[in-house]
Amino acid sequence: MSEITDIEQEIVEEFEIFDDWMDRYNYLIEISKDLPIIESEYKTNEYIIQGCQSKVWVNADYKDGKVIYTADSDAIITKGIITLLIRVLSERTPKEIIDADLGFIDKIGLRENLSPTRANGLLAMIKQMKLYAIAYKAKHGAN
Amino acid sequence: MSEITDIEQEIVEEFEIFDDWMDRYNYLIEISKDLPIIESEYKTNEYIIQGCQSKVWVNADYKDGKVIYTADSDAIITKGIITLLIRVLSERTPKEIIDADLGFIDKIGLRENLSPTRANGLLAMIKQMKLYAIAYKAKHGAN
Amino acid sequence: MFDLDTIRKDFPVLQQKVHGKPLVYFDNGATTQKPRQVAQAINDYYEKKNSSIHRGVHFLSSQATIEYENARETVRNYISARDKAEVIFTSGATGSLNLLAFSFGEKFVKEGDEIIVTEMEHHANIVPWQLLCSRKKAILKVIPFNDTGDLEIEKLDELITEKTRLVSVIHTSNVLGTINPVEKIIEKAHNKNIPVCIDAAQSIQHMPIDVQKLDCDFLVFSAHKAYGPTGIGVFYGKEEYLKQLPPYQGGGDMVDKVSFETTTFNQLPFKFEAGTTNYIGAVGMAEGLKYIQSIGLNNIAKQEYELLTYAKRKFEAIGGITIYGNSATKTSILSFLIDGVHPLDAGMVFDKLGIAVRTGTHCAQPIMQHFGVDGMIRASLSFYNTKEEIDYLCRGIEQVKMMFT
Amino acid sequence: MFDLDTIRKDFPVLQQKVHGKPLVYFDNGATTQKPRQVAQAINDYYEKKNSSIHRGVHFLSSQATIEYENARETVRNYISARDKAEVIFTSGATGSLNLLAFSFGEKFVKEGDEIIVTEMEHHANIVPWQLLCSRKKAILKVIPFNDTGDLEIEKLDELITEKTRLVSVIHTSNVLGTINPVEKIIEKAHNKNIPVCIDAAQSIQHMPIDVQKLDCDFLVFSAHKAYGPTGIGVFYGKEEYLKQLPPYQGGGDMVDKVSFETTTFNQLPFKFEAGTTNYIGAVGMAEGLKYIQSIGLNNIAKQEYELLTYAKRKFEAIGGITIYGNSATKTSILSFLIDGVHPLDAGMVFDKLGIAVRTGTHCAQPIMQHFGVDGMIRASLSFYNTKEEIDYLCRGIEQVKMMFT
Ligand SMILES: Cc1ncc(COP(=O)(O)O)c(C=O)c1O
Ligand SMILES: Cc1ncc(COP(=O)(O)O)c(C=O)c1O
Repeated sequence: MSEITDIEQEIVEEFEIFDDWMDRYNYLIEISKDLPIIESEYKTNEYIIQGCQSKVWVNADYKDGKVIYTADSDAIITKGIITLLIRVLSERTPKEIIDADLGFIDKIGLRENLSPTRANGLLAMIKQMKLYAIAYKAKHGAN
Repeated sequence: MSEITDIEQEIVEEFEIFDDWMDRYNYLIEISKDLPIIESEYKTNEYIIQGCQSKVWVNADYKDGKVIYTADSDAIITKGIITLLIRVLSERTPKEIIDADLGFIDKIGLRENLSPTRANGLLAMIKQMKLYAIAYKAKHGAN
Repeated sequence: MFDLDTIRKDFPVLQQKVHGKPLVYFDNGATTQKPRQVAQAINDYYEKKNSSIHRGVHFLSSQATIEYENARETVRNYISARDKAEVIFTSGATGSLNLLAFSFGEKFVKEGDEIIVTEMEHHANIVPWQLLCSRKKAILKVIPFNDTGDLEIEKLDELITEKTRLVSVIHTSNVLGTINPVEKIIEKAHNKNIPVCIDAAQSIQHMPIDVQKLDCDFLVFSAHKAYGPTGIGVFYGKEEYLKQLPPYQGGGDMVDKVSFETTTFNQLPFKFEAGTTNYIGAVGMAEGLKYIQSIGLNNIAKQEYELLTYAKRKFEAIGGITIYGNSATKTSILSFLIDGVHPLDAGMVFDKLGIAVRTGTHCAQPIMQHFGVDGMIRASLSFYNTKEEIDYLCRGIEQVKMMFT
Repeated sequence: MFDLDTIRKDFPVLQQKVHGKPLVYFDNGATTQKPRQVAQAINDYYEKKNSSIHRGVHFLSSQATIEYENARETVRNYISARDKAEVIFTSGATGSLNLLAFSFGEKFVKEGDEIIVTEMEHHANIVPWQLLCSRKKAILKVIPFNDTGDLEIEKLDELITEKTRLVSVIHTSNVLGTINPVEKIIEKAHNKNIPVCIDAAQSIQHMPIDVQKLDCDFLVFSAHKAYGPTGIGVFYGKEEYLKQLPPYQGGGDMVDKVSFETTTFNQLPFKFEAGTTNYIGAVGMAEGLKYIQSIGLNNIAKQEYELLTYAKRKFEAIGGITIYGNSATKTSILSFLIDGVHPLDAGMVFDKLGIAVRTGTHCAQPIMQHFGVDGMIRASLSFYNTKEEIDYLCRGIEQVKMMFT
């Protein structure tokens, strides 16, 4: 499997062909259909991410030394963004996930979504995904 | 005795010859010596005027239908200003005092002292002097 | 004469592009833009006049004091208060409501007492009362509203009991737009000798308010929603009440004599203005209110009503839009959902089209709970908005529908 | 490099005439003047960027949020706080101290408990505690100062008891200029596990402050005394304490979930920032702090020390002047009386000479009581003042002496 940075680069290139925000959003809507959906038993308040205008649930399993994410959201663009995050971070070792700097978010123009507004939870999502990795690392001594 | 407005006019003319603030203040310092001083028994907190940076005491007696003011202050310019007020208002009927609009204060450049700052109590002084007149009017049915 | 072109020139911020598109600013309920006159007054102050007020004998300080007190007079005149001493400058509507909840609570509210608000309050008129109630073991009661967005004020008769100490109601809902019948509420409450506070944060900029005619006992609003600066607002109270209320914050200027043994407080309005006040904010606020007066509140109300009617008609024509708040008496606020579309998705698309609308719960979660929704899209219009801007929003809605449904 | 000419050009307000005389602004303790950069940042905001923060997804709102949070970061950096969440924006130092007195009081102070302040506090650090003490039946205790103007901090050992809950002290006296040995006070209090609040309203603009090195638990100051705008200030608290304190004001943005049954609060720092904050004020404040940093606090301290020394020498040469506050460690504040002259008389003459000094009790009546005087004249100097201005003040003093003695 390619490095995280390779996947990030791939995404950046995919986005470069859009010269318009509507195309980018349409693309996010399109890929939102690929999101590995969280099992419905986890769609509870316990798995919800705070600080979003949309509801976002994220879960993480651990298999063969790698973290596998599933998620869902009631807003479609948010779903598309999580799909990107999962494409980059899922099936990685905890260490890879913890170390990822996710510069692609900035490059594809979603940077303002990283601001600490309460409107969208991108920052909170990333934090939660990293927390899972940290937890698994601690639990399994994995790297 | 001349009208209140005549005395006011007199004061305005006296002040016109000064083209400099220091002269005006020197004049106020000079006339402060003419202030009819309040009896020491009245120099108590009861007779003090609130809202001044300097202490001001004012008393009013009533004789032959007229109000006679005495006063004192620990600041000299303030004393000079009261001296002017007394020159205009003392030995008048309550009605004359109540009706006086004291436009001369503005004309001699002391207007800013009329602002509701807490620094100087010119406004409070005038209010207190008028209150005495109102009280005597009520008490003696004078006019 | 209402001349839109001239007016829009007064608002430089409106003349910009966002994401390459001309800005369409429909977030006036959150904060209005400021006319040049306001920014200029503030700038002048900083560049030519700045000085702390009230305590200085020097020229700049006494000028500043005069301007500050003139600003107070402008507010007094704007709301037709009886006396300047009844106008307290605060940090904003929220600050005012917290002042009231604390000071009124300390004086008049004890265990088991009741405060009444409405189901359509902004959080600013809920949480301070909840904090008070939890401190004093008092009870918060709620006048409900119906699905049209009108208060069921007949319920007030049952809600008021011997334990009721205060009724505090929103004048105009920041979500539903409803203009509540505060006159009737005041009448009902006064019949039982209960004072009433009006949250005028969303009405002061839209319609003439005369506190003496209304006979409300307290009234609050923010400058920044009335074409003025941030960080300043007003707490109006009838003198008879203000005299009885204990101070809220302690500090400079609100005291008379201070010693470690006893401290006495200054007279009104200063008793409630602790510390260095936002005197430049007050001057900016006055400038904003004067700007409103120069256009005329009746002209404003008329223009905004026209925009509202136009937008509603256009929304109906599009179809598939649910408007929340359909009172017969409402201001130019349109909260809505596009059927099947999450408000955040819509908001993100609108944003890229240069349209500033607000999405979310609008600091009024009980309204969301009432309608069983997680959030709404809100377009709140000002007199400086245009029908063309509404057309553009409608095209945006069509696009959103295409993308998400 | 400290270049006075360049610096003074940044302050347009200084370049004016008052009563026909060039303005000499010596009232910096009350409020400082603002550099162009601050007025410009505020103006830019109103003309190009204004939008309410935190709750919007649209461009202007998210830009505004970013700028607001950047301002918080600027403050964090300026005081070397560990985390941005420890920096709360308030309406000013007074607002901050009232927040602390209320929230800390609710959580930690009960009947019979004690709070310690000093005899040289500004009213802002007295009255909130008096209000708390009278509500909770707690006791306010006082560290005295000697006639030189130095705290008798050895007395602190006796003052601290098992009932002491907090020590709140002024860092630098706004009257005496004394820079108090807060490190020692903090050490003594911490030895007994008592938290300490520092009122930095008169130090933040004069000397570097590192809250982590100081290890103070709370710190407050106002922007308007630090070359920033009015209506905004800072309440710093260690996260471990802020987490425990209940909210002060209720309203928008400080909540998480709101219903009439239960309301939960937002995380730090938002828990303490109710309502629409003064976001434009925050940006202006950051600009003011950056201006200070661009000159350098060490340069400022050096320059101001030179002015102070020069003025003291000149005052001595004139004679017949009593300076109050002669600590070996003091900032550029000179409170004095001209023997035999009422401070108001002197102040009125200075005013007509274009000199802005403050007269009165300077919101510190206990200091007046200590020295048995009704008021003082205060010249508080900033780095932008000049020796020529001090010479001019001294000529004014000579004139006053001639007129009144
Ligand atoms: C030492 C001190 N503390 C607190 C304050 C209060 O500051 P503000 O009036 O800006 O709230 C001041 C200034 O007036 C002060 O000098
Ligand atoms: C109805 C209503 N009340 C109170 C407020 C609170 O105003 P502010 O946030 O300016 O304190 C608002 C605005 O947010 C509002 O719309």
